[in-house]
Amino acid sequence: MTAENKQARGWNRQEMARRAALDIPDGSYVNLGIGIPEMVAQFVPEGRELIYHTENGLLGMGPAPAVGEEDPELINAGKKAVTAAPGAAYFHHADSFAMIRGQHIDVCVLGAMQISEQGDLANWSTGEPDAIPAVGGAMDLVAGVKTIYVITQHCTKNGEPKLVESCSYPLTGKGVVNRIYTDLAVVEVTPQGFVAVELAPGVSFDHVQEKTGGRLVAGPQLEK
Amino acid sequence: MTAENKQARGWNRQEMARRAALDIPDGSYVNLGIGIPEMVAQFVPEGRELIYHTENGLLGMGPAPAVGEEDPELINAGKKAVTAAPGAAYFHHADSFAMIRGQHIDVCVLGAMQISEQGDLANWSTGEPDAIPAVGGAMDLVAGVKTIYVITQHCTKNGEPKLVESCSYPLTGKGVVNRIYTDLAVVEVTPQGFVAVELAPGVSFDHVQEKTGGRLVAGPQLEK
Amino acid sequence: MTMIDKSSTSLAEAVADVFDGATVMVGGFGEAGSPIELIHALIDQGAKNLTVVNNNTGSGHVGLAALIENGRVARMICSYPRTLGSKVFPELYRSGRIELELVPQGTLAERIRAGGAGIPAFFTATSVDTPLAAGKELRTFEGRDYVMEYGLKADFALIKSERADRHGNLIYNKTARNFAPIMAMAARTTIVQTGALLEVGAIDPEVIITPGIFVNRIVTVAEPAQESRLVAEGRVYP
Amino acid sequence: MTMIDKSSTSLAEAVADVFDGATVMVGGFGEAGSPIELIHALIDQGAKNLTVVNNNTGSGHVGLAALIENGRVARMICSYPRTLGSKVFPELYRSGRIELELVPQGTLAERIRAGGAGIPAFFTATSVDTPLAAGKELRTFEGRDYVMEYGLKADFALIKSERADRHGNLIYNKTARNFAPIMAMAARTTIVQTGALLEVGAIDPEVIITPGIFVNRIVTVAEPAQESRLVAEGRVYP
Repeated sequence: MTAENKQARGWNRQEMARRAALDIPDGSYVNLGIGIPEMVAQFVPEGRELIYHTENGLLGMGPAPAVGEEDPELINAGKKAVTAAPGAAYFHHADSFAMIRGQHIDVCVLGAMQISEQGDLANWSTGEPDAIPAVGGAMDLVAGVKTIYVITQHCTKNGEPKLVESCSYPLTGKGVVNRIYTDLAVVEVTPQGFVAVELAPGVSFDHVQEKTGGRLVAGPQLEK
Repeated sequence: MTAENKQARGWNRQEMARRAALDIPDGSYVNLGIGIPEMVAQFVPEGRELIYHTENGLLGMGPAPAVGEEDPELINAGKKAVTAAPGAAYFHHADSFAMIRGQHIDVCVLGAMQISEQGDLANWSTGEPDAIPAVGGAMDLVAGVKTIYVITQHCTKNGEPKLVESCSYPLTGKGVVNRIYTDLAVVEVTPQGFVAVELAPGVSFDHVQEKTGGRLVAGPQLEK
Repeated sequence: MTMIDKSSTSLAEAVADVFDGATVMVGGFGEAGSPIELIHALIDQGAKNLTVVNNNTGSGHVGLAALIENGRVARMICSYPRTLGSKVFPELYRSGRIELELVPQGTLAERIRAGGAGIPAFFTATSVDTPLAAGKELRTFEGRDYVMEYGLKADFALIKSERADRHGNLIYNKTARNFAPIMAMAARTTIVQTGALLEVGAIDPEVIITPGIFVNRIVTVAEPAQESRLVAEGRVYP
Repeated sequence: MTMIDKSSTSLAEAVADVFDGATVMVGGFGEAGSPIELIHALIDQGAKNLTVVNNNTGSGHVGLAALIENGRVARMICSYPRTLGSKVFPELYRSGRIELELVPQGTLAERIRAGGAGIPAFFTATSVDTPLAAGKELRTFEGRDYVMEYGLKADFALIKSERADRHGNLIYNKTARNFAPIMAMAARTTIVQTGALLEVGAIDPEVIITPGIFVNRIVTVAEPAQESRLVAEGRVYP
């Protein structure tokens, strides 16, 4: 597949973030994971206001500061410099995870290594014996946040599907993912398994199905 | 017993509070129960500084305000108006009881209905069927504070001993009391039971023993 | 430009959806922090068969005591229902017309905090070897006995704050803070009466005690009544 | 007249009694809130075989990474030992020279808070159905599974604050607050480096984050080093 083909047949990172942003209701409290999920904040539709939570102790996280304005004591969970928006509040780690565990955060957008038909998520470890295990707040987020969105490439760099029948990597949480935004499609995780609810421009359902490890159903939305 | 005799044969309320205050080490964090224990704060020996905790959310409680200066939103656990001393801090109830349960408070001085030879304390309910049960923070305090002092009359108004072999009233905590300051004596609770370590002026050991329900031993301090 | 605005136009609107049988946490320790205007609005609203969580049971015939006296409370979860001036609760309790779940104050606070923090149960040494541990699961950790206690959640919390902003960020006044921050965490819908509603950004992010995520509705009561004064005046609500 | 004065005259004095085999909680999330001068003083002091609790494992060859690199840490309790610029820990871990107890970040925070609050154990849904729940007690509450987790205490906490007073009351700066307030609660001896030591009463009682009861020693470090800058400069401690 050439670079040109690739672009024609799917969403790029910005577009995936923009598409996910469309689905977050006005006024939501949102936690954004590291990587593409962070970009969601740039694409909030006009007329909506979201409040961002970063688990290291800030509600009301604002955009990155201007170059030279970074404060090493004002960072996000990815340890990047951020700002505090008007109405922000600082708190300690136990209070921050009380917000998460106590189901006060409405939406969390995370990256993924694998997602199963049942909504199981694996995004912290390959389970390889020499890997340094590192989990951070991922397990807390999937256990505690009401709605979990995943943004991820549909396949790994090696072309392996990330949407699978069942995860081979160690789980982050079982049955936690609600929706998946990939470069190829928007996929809902339902009791019936993966349901494609939207396709990226130029992408066919058959193509998405081929790239999906588990069973994929075409949602009624695709018939329009 | 006439009032004159009574005064001659024991400490009054102020003196009991003063005597207890003598035993509280400099720099201690102290919680004072309602009643005579509250008076302890008036008798801190010169050169010592204690910091008072009130479980409704204030560390660094100061004395009662001047008449007319009361603030209904600045009260102690007994719901009386107090002040905030320099260095005071306000916090919510869960944080306040984290201080108590987490063994951060050094000394608590409480009232009592009964204390047993084993240091069991009963101070919240007579257990009578028509009594309105009310416990407040007493069970938390005896379970969490390192050193528990009790200030109490040696006997009830009816002349019944309050220091008993075993409590007949429902317990506040088991094996929690370290020292008892009564109108007649200072009594330590030891593995061997009650030990009188000091007698009020004009009070004989035999008299205290007679007024004590449990077994009372004369401490070596009395021989001096 | 601020769009998120949690302010309610009236006390009545703020409590309109409290339903019969709801669990309602009510802030305050004695009169300090008691959201008396919200309680009176709840009396006017009429919801009944409530389970109410508060450290006490009110005093006189106003506020929480009036809610109880008007027969709206089926059950109190409480540490100290026997304060000076509390006559309403003892009468109803003795005549079997109100239930009481007596909880040590620190356990009550921790259960509320746990409810808000997604902790279904925890262990505490408080109440071990006392009648209040009866029927509870006991367990030994490092040689000491503890009882298991459950997190406590509510459908609504009614609390009082000193200042709020439109996002629901709150600060409190002195010991009126008490149970309010943890009740705000533990309730599905947290309703706040505040002395002043400020613009977003007016409160320093370092000093906010309750972040707005825990707050749903705010109504301004610039000059709240002082419960002890109403009691001294012999007031009866309604 | 203030007699209570928790100030230490030097970093060395503040950490002098940290003993071999101690459990030491170290504040900070990445470099934000990392008490780098206290950590360096601990390296100079020489205590070894430590169990260290921190969200990460430091970066470069300064601060926490230097403590690890100098062979003082036998065991890390940590949620994320794999940050950018963290090379020291992975090497030691792969060669079996350091133990790791991996704990989800929120569970780590709650375990520390529980340790400080006298809660020996609690239940959380975090990590259920994952390898990190292996060997842990599972229990169902209202139809959902939870694991039991234990409170975590320490012999010492090393934390950084923005301002302190002589009673030990602390305020923090922005997201440098992170684990410090709960670690101060959970440690037998809490040692603070602060940007400025103020007189008692200088901090508004409403805005104090850590009341002095949780603090034992304070040492002033007016201009703390910035870890990322030291790392960028290639510094190696000592």
